[in-house]
Amino acid sequence: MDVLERTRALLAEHDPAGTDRLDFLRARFDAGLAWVHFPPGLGGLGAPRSEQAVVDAELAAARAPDNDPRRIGIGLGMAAPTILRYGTEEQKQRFLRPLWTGEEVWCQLFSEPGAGSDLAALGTRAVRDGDGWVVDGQKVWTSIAHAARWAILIARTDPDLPKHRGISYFVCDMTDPGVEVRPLRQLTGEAEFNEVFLTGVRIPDTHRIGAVGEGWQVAQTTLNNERVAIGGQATPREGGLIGVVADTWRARPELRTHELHQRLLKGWLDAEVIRQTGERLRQQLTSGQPGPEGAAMKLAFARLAQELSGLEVELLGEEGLGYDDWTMTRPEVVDFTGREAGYRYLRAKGNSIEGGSSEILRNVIAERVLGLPAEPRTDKDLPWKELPR
Amino acid sequence: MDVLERTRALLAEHDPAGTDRLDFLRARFDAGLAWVHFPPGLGGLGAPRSEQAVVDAELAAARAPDNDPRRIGIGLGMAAPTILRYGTEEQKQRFLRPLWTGEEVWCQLFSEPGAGSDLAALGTRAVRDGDGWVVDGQKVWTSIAHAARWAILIARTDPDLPKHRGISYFVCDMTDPGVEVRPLRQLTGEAEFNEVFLTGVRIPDTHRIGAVGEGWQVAQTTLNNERVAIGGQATPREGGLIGVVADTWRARPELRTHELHQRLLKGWLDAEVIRQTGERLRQQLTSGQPGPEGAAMKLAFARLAQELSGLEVELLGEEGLGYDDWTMTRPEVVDFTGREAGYRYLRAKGNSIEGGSSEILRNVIAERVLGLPAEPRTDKDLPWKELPR
Amino acid sequence: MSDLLYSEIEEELRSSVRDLLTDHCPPTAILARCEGPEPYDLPLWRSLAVGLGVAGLQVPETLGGAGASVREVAVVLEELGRSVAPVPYFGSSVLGLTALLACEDRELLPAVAAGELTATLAVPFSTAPGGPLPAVSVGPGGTLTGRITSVADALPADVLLVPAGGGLYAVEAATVTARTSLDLTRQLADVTLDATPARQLASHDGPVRQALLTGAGLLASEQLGLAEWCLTTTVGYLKERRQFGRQVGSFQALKHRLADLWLETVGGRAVARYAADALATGSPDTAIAVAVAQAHCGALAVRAAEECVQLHGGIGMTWEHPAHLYLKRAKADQLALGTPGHHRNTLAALADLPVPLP
Amino acid sequence: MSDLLYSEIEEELRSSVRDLLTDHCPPTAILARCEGPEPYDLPLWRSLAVGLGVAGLQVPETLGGAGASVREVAVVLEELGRSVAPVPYFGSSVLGLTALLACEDRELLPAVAAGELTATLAVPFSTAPGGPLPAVSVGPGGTLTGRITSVADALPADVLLVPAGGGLYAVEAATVTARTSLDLTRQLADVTLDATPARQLASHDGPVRQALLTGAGLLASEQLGLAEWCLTTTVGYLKERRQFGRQVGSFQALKHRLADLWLETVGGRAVARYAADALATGSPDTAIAVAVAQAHCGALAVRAAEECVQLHGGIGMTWEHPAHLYLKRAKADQLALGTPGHHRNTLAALADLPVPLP
Repeated sequence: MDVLERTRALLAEHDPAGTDRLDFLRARFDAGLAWVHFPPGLGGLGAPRSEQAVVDAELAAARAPDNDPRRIGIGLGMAAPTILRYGTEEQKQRFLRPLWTGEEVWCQLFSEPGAGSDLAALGTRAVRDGDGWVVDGQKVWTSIAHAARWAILIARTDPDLPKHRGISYFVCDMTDPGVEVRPLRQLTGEAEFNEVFLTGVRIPDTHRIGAVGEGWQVAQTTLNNERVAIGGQATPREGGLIGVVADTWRARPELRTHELHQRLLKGWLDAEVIRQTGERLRQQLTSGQPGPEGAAMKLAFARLAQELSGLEVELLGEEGLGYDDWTMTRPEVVDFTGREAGYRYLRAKGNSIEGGSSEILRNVIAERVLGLPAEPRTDKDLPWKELPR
Repeated sequence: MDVLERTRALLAEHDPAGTDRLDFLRARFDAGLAWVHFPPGLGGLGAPRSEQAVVDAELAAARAPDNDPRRIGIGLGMAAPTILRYGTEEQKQRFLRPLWTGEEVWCQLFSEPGAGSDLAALGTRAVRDGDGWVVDGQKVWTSIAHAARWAILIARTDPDLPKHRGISYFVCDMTDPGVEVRPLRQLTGEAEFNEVFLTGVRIPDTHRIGAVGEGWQVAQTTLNNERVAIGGQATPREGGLIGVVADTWRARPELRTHELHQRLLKGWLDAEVIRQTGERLRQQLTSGQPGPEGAAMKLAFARLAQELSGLEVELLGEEGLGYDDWTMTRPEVVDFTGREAGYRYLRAKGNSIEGGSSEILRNVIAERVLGLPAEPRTDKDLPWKELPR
Repeated sequence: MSDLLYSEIEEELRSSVRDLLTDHCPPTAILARCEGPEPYDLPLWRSLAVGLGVAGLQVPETLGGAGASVREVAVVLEELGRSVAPVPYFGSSVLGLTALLACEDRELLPAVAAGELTATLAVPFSTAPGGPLPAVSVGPGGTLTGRITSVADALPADVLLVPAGGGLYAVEAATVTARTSLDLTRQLADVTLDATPARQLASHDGPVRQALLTGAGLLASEQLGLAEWCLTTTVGYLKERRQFGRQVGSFQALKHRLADLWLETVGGRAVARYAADALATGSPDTAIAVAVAQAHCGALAVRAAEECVQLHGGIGMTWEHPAHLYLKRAKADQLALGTPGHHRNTLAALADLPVPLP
Repeated sequence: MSDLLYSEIEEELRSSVRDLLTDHCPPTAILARCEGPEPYDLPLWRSLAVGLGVAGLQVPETLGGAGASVREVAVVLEELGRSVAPVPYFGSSVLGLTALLACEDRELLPAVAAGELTATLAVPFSTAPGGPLPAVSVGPGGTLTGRITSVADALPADVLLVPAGGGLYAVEAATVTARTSLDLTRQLADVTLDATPARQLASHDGPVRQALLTGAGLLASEQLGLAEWCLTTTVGYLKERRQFGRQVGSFQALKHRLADLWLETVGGRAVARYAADALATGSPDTAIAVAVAQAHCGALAVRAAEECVQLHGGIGMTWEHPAHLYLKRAKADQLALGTPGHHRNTLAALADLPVPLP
């Protein structure tokens, strides 16, 4: 039975019109149609990743409910591939199904105030205590922490080792009383992210992912997937910001000047180049393990978003001087198109910082793709506790 | 007597119409009107640098001959300030007058094939021999070497010291039989520069400038003056390349497009910004010792020249596909405006390499002006002979 | 060529303005104020205008001013840009006074020059020097009717200078409504006139055009000061911040970017000074000087603020860090009084670089 | 979406072309040849066209070709761009064959497809797909008179395809005069026709327009190959070259620039493939695909070559180093068949982004 037949069988057994949303999603998971490239029993069929599109199209045509993927993006895009690759069988069985259905929302506890680009310098400590660990520290830039049930967490388990080698990777229960989530307001006015304070948080050793001391390696899988998740979706022509700007251009002849026209044409061109580049990347990705090309897409996307959002404000002229709303809210997803130009302009500034800054991504490309030599480093072999701060 | 009166007195005593060119120039030097900010007896009056303009204007109005400053630019711009600052009284007396009159042309023996940006790594050896030195090595990027009587030369006098400390600075006689000058053809087709091979060249110790081992410090004066010489001349509006491109634009309406127009306007703007910046720099320069601002001007000038010369070729369309002449010649000065657009395009590529590459200049600005920390260095304290190559 | 340096008097003026702003206008105070009911800091404005006496620097002493020139105004603007201070200096002392100085009617001038009365020019802040003016009609008895959107510094103004019927009018009793603005430190407002009493100051558009041209030229100095704050603050942060066991400021890619930014800033200082000097001396080169300064500095300030946010990393994205105040001011200033693209385009005519035929 | 990858057959084709060029076309040989009396390497052209049989890849087997498509032609062009080989492939196998395939007259096609006859399209190489064609008049008996300047690959051509009188003609006996060209590896020539005998191939301009459009789209692949050589060579040099006791390639500012260039190159590969595939399949998106590919790759190749020269420092400025051959080819290619600016401007109509009203 091919995936299309399986999808039709699912629909025949669970008519979306008459089935509870969550029941339908669980049935879809159990039928292996959640992410077909995952193994059987874990929501997949071990099928090529490309066949997912067949399933999705058939389900969309039948108006079946989806799992609101933008809201649970961190779980789907980052936690799941990491658990799949490094998790124990028990961890996979426990976490993946409710993660995929959205019953359990995931967030990410990686960055710290003193460890951003240099994530491996992180100072949050996890100390062995019987059959578990006790965690203390401060994390930052955590989206959806206030709604999350679980977090993927990296913490230092051995400060005597060099910084990349003393880190372990955990699943942290966000309902633990030692977890405090505080909104972190951004320049847009929103608090899309949070600061998370961890005070004596207990994590059972069964919630460790990968071996003790191998957390840095495990985190690479998370981070590579983050970059792909950000830059890797298929988009139609004029999908995204360029469509918004082009529509304004078409609707508002009085705003047009040759200077803006030349920049618009360049932006349209660049958007199309990035779109075709992404498409070629997807055609190349036969395995599920993304490489540094994801970094390249994210880099290109950030630059384009900043270029276009800056252009949009200038195009609007007097309207660009306004702002829709500075009220502090705590949104669960970023809504680039549902707000005004000024918001897009400000929010796009984060595109080149969050999830690996553009500077770090250029290093990654230069070293991993082009094979250029690393810069002289003095911090790689020193015990973490002896690093200058 | 002020400088204007002295100039009129010179003209009264030596009518340009009836005086031999060289006699006039010598008389001008002896009258202290060569470079008025130099000391009396050395072609100057110890006057403010700004008063030179008064002299020059008066002499130009009287159609007095000049010393063909473009041809002897290295002598005037680099050798002279260095000799003035570090030379002995005998050296100043011997060298400055024929240097200024152009009787003796100077060139510069600094760069080597293995020491370009990292000039201090140079390997040309000067070995003590009685009351002089014997020099062996290879220099490159030497303009006007084939016409030069003297060269300023830096060479390694102590390979056991770290690289910046084992260098000394000499005046090298270009007529010495050990000096071989070979033309070095560039991508323009011309051989504007030379390679210079030094084989057992003898230099008397009286031709050393500055102390033994202080050559690097002495060379800084030369290099700072080089950058100012390149970027520091006063230009009228639309002086330089922008004038050529703007004139083509005005004369050839059939070539105009909005895309090119926007780039032309940007180029015109940038040229005017650089012009005003240079003017402000000149107003600031009260002493004769230029600082890192010269580096900034050179950086800006190189970028603009490359932008405009690339634009010019595109503006010309079909004509831009042609080239005036690939014949190898050995010009004594660079003639940007006397040749066609393709030549300018190619020659401008050198602007960001010669006399301190744009990359090195950015380092200079970041460290000396902004005070940003130097990168980690491993080569500064090692003996030169132990450096990896 | 004109004097592109700062005189000793100008440097002294800069010091006293900077001292006042350092003491009374820290970023925390601006942040605390900007979302509240009083987005302008009127006590600070009073200290500056009346206390330091900079409200009417360019106004002759005989008319109640300091008898200096717009060169000195430009120095004040550099410092106000450096501190993004929420005071109506630009509206009152730049736009307002320039217009009033160009009117024959002198009644309002001394009080505005003394800082006793705050004025502004009632046009959308995005209006370019040669751009269209709002439609305000003159009714019977010289009353005015119309709506003018996005006016800078209208909220704290005592008197609005309103272009109407080809001339200029003074209005004291308009309805002024705040607008949610991108720039938190210079909030815009809409002005509604409904048969509102007004007094004619000029019967031609000369004063308005002069105010817009002078405003565009002097705004470059504000943008320069803003860019310098961004550069200095970023350099300072990168010397402190350590990642990978090094000061982040020792990484060459960042050093090169900051060197390029410094170079643009050095250019900005030259062209802003040249424009101020041209405006002060009535140079025939003024139109080009203003276009060059605004085209360069409008882009410079945005780039400096964007680099400041980016190179501060996550912390620069937070509301608590002042970088965003500068980013918002820079982006709004880029639109104000003509975008850089607009000013570049004016060079087509001014510098005889003809537009292609269609 | 179309197939943007390379098939195994395409990769094999690439290998054999690359092997031939590596063996027979080192930079030293190109340099030695380019100023001599034979700027084209005709023995190499014969090995490539006839020996490897790539002259007519896209021509159906029934017409004497290889029965492949312009996707394979694009692969050959990538390799020719990588080696800046002085062979008339672009003129004969791209411009010439595209025009001939669009004519009903089939007489010349088999010989050109087999590489036995070398053709080119007699238009200035700067002609954009929709651009004006040279004025050539058709006289009595179908003879042609006129002058066509800056024709690519005319020097070694046996037959010229000349647009005249709205149609297309084959000419074998024109006067062809070399022109000193910016591009040393594809030298241009002027064609003079003086009542020259000609044979009509088509009575409409379809074949010319198709050749120009296909040429513009496939030139992107040559530009891509050229850019890749520049990037690879620069990266290789920076790993070798030491300054300041380090490999120069470990300096972050250079690493970041090369990362950006790599990113543009990755984009170039996607758009060049998309254009080749669109041309091969006759996609309705072809016009946009060509404009996007040429606008991007025309700029890419120049930037890559300029960075190659700059980052090689002094050595890259010398005549002995091959970098300048790539710089000259890249700059000439940027002007060829419409500049990047021209192709961006065509997107205004193709993508419905209307030009501002005057």
